[in-house]
Amino acid sequence: GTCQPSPPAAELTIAVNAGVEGDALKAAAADYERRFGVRTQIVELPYANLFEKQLVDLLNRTGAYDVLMLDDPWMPRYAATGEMTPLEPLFAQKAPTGPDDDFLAPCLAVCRDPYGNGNLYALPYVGNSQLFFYRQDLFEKYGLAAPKTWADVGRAARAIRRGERNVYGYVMRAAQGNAVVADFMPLLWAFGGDILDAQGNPALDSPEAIAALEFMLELGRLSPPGYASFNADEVAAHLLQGTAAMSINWPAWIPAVDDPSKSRVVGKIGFSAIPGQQRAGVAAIGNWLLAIPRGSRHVERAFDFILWATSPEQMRISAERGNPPTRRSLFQDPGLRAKYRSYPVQLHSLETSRPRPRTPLWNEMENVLGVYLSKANAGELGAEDALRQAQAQIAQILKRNP
Amino acid sequence: MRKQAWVYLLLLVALLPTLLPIYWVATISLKSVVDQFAVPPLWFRFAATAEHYRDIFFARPFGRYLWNSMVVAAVATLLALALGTAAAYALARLPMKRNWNRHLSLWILSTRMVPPIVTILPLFLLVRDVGLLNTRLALIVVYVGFMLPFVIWMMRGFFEEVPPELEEAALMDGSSRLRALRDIVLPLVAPGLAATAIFCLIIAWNEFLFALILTQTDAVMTLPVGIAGRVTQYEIKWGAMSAAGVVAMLPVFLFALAVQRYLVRGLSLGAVKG
Amino acid sequence: MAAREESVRGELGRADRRLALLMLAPAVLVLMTLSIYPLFYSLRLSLTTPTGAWTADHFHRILSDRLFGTALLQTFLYTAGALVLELTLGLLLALLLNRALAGRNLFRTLLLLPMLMPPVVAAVIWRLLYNPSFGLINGTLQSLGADTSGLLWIAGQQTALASVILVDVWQWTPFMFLLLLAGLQSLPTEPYEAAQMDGASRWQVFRDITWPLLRPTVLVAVLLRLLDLLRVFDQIFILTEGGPGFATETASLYIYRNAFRFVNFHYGAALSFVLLAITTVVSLWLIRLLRGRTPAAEKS
Amino acid sequence: MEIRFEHVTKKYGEVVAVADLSLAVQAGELLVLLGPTGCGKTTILRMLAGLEAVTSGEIYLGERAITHLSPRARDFAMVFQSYALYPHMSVAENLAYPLRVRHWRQDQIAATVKQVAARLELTSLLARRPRELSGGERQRVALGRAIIRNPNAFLLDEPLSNIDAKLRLQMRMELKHLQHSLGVTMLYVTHDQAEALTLAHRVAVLQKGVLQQLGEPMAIYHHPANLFVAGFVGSPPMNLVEGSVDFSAAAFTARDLRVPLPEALLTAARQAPRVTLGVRPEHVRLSRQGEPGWLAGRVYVCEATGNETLVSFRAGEHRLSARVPGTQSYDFEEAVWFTFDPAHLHLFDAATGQALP
Amino acid sequence: MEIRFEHVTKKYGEVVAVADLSLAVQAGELLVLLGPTGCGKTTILRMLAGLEAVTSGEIYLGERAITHLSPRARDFAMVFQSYALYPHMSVAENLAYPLRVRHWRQDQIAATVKQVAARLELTSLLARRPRELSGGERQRVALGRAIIRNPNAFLLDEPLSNIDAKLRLQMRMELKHLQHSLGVTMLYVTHDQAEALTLAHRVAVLQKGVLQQLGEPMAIYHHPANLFVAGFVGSPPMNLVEGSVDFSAAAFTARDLRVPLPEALLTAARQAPRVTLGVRPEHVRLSRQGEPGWLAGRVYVCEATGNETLVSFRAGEHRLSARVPGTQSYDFEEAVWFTFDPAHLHLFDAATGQALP
Ligand SMILES: Nc1ncnc2c1ncn2[C@@H]1O[C@H](COP(=O)(O)OP(=O)(O)OP(=O)(O)O)[C@@H](O)[C@H]1O
Ligand SMILES: Nc1ncnc2c1ncn2[C@@H]1O[C@H](COP(=O)(O)OP(=O)(O)OP(=O)(O)O)[C@@H](O)[C@H]1O
Ligand SMILES: [Mg+2]
Ligand SMILES: [Mg+2]
Repeated sequence: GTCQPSPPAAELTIAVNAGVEGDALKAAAADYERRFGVRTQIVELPYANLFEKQLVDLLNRTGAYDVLMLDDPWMPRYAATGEMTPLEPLFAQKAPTGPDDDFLAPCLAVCRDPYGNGNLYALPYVGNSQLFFYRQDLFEKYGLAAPKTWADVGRAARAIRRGERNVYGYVMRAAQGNAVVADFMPLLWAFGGDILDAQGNPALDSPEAIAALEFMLELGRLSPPGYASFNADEVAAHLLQGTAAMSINWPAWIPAVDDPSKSRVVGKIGFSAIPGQQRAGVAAIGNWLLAIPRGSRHVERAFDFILWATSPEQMRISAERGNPPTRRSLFQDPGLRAKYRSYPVQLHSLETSRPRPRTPLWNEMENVLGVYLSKANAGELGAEDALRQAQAQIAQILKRNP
Repeated sequence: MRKQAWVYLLLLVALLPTLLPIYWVATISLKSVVDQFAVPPLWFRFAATAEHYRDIFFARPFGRYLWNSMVVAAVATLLALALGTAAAYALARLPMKRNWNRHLSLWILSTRMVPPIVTILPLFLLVRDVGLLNTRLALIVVYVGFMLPFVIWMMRGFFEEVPPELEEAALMDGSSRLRALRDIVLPLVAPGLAATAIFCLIIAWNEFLFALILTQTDAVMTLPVGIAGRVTQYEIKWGAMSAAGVVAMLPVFLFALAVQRYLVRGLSLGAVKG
Repeated sequence: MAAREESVRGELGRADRRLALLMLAPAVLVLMTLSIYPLFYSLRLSLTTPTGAWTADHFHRILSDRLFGTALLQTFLYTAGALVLELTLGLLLALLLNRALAGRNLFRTLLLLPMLMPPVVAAVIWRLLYNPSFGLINGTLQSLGADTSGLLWIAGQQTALASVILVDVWQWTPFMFLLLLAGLQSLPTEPYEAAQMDGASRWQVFRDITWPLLRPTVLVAVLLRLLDLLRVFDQIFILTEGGPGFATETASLYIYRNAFRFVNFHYGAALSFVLLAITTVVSLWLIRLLRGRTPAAEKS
Repeated sequence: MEIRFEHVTKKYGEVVAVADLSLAVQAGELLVLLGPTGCGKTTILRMLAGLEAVTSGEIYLGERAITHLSPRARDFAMVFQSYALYPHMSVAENLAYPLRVRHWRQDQIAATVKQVAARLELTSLLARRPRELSGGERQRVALGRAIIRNPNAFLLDEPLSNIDAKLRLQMRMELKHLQHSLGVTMLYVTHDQAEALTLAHRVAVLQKGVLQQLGEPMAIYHHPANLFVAGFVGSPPMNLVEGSVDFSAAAFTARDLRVPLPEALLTAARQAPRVTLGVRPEHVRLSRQGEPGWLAGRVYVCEATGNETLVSFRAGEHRLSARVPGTQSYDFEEAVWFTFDPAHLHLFDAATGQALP
Repeated sequence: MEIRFEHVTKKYGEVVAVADLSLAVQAGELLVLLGPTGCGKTTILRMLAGLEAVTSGEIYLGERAITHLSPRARDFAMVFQSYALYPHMSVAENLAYPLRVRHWRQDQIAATVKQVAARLELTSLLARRPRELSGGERQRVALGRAIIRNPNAFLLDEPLSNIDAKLRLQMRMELKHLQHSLGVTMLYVTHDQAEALTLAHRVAVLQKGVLQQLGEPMAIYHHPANLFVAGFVGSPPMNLVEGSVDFSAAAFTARDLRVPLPEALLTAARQAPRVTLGVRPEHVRLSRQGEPGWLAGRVYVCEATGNETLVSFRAGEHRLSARVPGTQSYDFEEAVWFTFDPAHLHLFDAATGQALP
């Protein structure tokens, strides 16, 4: 048949982020289907468009998806639509205790809106938080210790750059948008700045923030040419090809570094928590959550599924595939620790991680900030100007949406 | 003959940058991940692997995407050609009062000026309300909308190139106007139709934005969306991406080859005279 | 009963008027629903607040939206740059292939290939080619001994726009080439021989005969490209997301962001009407040119 | 069947292409519409065919008004100036088309095509495409497509004007013979007066959409109804000189020209103050030595076609032409003497252009 | 300057368009290339113009070999059959173009254009575009574009074949006069023998790329060198009947035809076993009552042009034509008697086609 509506919709349709997380959930879904005879269908969507797609579907209650996999910064915006199913009532019937306390607190916190204590709209599936990657072999070669502060990072980077012909000291994601902001946040925090102050007013023109950006630019000078357009893939490429010595990365890359089919630096890369400076180093949390839109016609089923998918057994499987768990027990699980030498560090960084600002306006702010950070990294603006302008724009955004 | 030498030289110069990226896509689709970024680049000597093709066809529903793209592109093109040809004929041959033909064709062209961004949301709602969300039919209709202005403009030109006497002769020979259209005019503009069809196919085959917004499940997603899916948050699945790219180019290329005789001859029938 | 007054020229009989309607209706209906309805819908959006109250604020806001201004400007630079290059190259190729030549069809078909590559793939691949470190381009340049340290392509504030334009040129020059070649082949041959007899040089022949006669074709090709260029989206979206530092942000991108990323459909709609207005003006101007004396249409 | 135009007018916006035309074509007649370009010939034909709507007036086929019927319903056959052969069909298919649309049986069609092809000597060409034919051959195919069915009438629009001189002469003969032997009604459009005169049973001369004269060829040639017809028919055309009549001297006078007139013309001339004198080239006598009463002229151009020689010469301000035997010939600018044959003089009212009497 | 073709041959693949042509055009001469379509006329002209490469042989302009020069280096002016006016330029611009590419000063150009336009009566049309002109007007513009500079020679390819009969006659005269008054060398291509005879100083008759006869018009008309020329020149063409000579009866005999021959022809005929008898239509006498020795025929078609009547009739298996005074006229199938004027008979060797003697 050419173009009748698609074959009878699967009983559970799950919109996931194309990539490792999606693959994992896909496997889980297949398993779920086999066990409980519930037909499931996974829809992979490119990360670049996942947000729009899910949001449009939410806003219009198309009911196309029963389960959404979302990046945690989006939670406030999604919740603001009022189209998300609160999970507590469902828990009330199934597991009165609510989500068990094996889940790490920061991971559950981002599932609530307002942050921390609001309604529970999702369960954390993948426990991403930023991690610091560095070339142990080179550090030893130049007698350097694992960096504790960004100052150390700078020093080490210079040393390595001096010593190695075609290894750059550092590499980062500075492509306009989500990427550059994500890599800037740890610096900002470490230097004692933040985007919004306690009163929720923009604070980007603070000396701390400026210092942070100044330093980012300095790192930029130690990074490969063109880093201003780098996204995760270029950063990883540099790491795995062994042409860059340090970088902040999402754990998603950890399996790759020791995989000979992908990496030329097997076993040479070490992992550590985000370096500090004025303050202790803090990683940005970037969890992948599972939630249920109101539009879903199978809320019960969907809830059952996400419970099941975030259960220890299933999450272990997902962890085996390289997705960081959101449960303490799994981080401490010997089997997994044996497989992933980075787990202790990951657990620590996740526990100490911070979320990006919890506001429905985050995308807009992130975009503006991204533009000006990118301008700075591309050398069009100085650190101060960049941040002042970003500040002004964000102030406007806030003014527009009181 | 020596005069031709430099022509060939220039052509080669033009071909190199044209084909190189395509060649590169092809090689990457056959390279294992480590080789993809090797510096200096591996031109020819690398261990070829089919893993990426295996990946897109077995691990992922690219077969499905391909099929959807084919159905959507083909049906949309056919529809657009049918509707467009009819309209174009009327505009070219049936002069209405007060210059309506000209106004109409202008308006029709103007619909192409509307940025998709303007229309995509309303269309989404429209499609949803008529319950066509997440169907190939929705895409087909939208694409027909994209193609129509193009088809109408091209075909109008072709029709105007056909001497009216031929049609009149057919009328005198006792055929109705529609019969004359079928027996005389259409065969004559066939090359033009072929040329137009190619462009329509390309439009539908490569369209991304609407395919993204109007489809929700693999059952109806088309290639470009599927391909975009290989650009993940952390990495670009270069191999899968390229493999998909190659797969995507092949059908259109074959069609282009099939009708390439007509391509230029068709267009030079005079449609492009505006 | 017998149809009445079928005439191919001159004014229409009743039967033909009915036929004209019949043949036009479907296409017009489709276009109506697909363009008019959304147009008015967005128009309402652009003039209302999320709560549905009427307002002109969105348009006010545009006036002070410097980013959008930049985006528009860049859209024009992009369009102009791409058009000029595509036209020039397309014309050169067309002239080159507009002669008896062994393997001419092969060349023609090969030259078409880029057009067939999905923009998504094209964009990603070029991103790879442009990569200053692993990229094929710099890689090759280096192996040729060139110093590419300064060559950042899409990463360079200055080079980024040019680089994305280059991708468009790569992908769409074939389109121009095809149309222009067709145009050339449909030109009459006599004027050329006449010009030779009148003693014109190769250049004079091109300047005085080929170009003027080809003008209408050129205008059509340019128009068709223009409409697509003014609303370029997916390539850039994947290639640079508008970066670095907004250097490649185009109107469509910016509108898309506002509408879908920031979920402000109302403002998005307002923005897109500005774009629409400009597009319309430009293309109407072009069409006037096109309607103005079109030599190739003159049968002499 | 008889075809009748009754007060037919055709306007294109402001342009009046055909003005109040009333004309009857008898069954079996070959009537030629003759006139310069733009005089409305084609329009008349197309209105009759049903390809062009009539602005006002009626067209009858026998007793039946066909003004508003579709071409199909009128059932005429037409031969176009450009032949309008179907380029994508072979000669055979072209011939067969009128029968195909009438849903004839395949074998019947084949038979008929064969027969017509034989008649027009197209048998060897049946498989060819139009573009592979010479002008004459195309012309025959177009003709064949018309005669393959027997329509109410044949309409031909300058069918010979696109083929070369030699062939034209031959095809002209064939056409005339064909029409006679088929005995069909034929409406034939041309701007070539020679063609008109040689082919027609009757000629209708048109100018600016207005019928000027309708009559048998020789009537038109020897008794043109007005100046236009006189000037248009005949090649080279009739010499026309404007002047006045000097009744005292019983002669026509114009600047440096003086021609004695016979009695009949003198009486006729009484009605008109200014007149135009007309005389056909074959009635101009020309020689190197003048005789008494002859006038002087100077050769402009002299053209010998072999069996006759056309001399164009100047007499004062007038440019005249004479047709003399092929044996004679003159040089550029040579001085000559000439006189008019009094038996073949024509007079026209210079004001109205009407012939006198 | 004199133009000379020496053993010029042109092949298109297998097709031999022009075979070993040797021909000289004297300075100031108007030479016409005459022949049926496809005989190579245009090819010859284009080779001379430099638009077509020569396969073998040389072309000279005066003493200079120009075989391999570019068109602009040869500096000829050409008038194309299709006129090839520049559709996007006004008449003035069309005329000015040859001067513009020669970088003349604006005011000079303007002046020259004005003057040429005046000469060709184009002044009122200068602002128009080609498509707004009538055939004749276009023709004059094309001509003007040629004469605006003084090239080494004018090459005209059927310049009159696209304009209507009446205008053609007039333009023919003008052209002849113009060439005479300018005194330029002119190479003129046509397939219309009447045009050739009336225009040319000398005519070169071609067939299948081979030169058949070169000579003055009347020589060609009255003494055709072979059957082809005899059959091609003259309209209607010479009657040709194949048969043999019965010397005993001193007569030419063919199936149902018997014509006494004068002494001269008899002697000439001795060389050839089979001969073809030729007689021009004007030398055929025709009447309703036969006289002794006359032959019987039956009218096929009778065409009256006014001043003369062309009768085509059958005599047994032969188809003959006669030119009779315009006063006579015959019916279809009417029985007639005819005879040939013995003073104007031609004999050709049926085998070689050559004239005897
Ligand atoms: N479709 C039309 N629109 C406007 N005017 C027209 C149209 N067709 C013909 N005319 C005008 O009507 C008049 C008669 O045209 P028509 O073609 O009948 O002349 P004609 O005698 O056939 O000339 P020709 O001998 O060149 O064919 C002309 O003045 C012409 O300009
Ligand atoms: N470009 C060509 N390629 C192949 N054959 C050609 C070409 N041009 C001419 N010919 C052949 O050469 C011969 C002479 O052609 P040419 O045009 O000179 O004839 P012509 O005398 O001009 O005929 P016409 O009177 O129709 O113009 C013809 O047989 C023609 O088929
Ligand atoms: Mg006409
Ligand atoms: Mg020719």
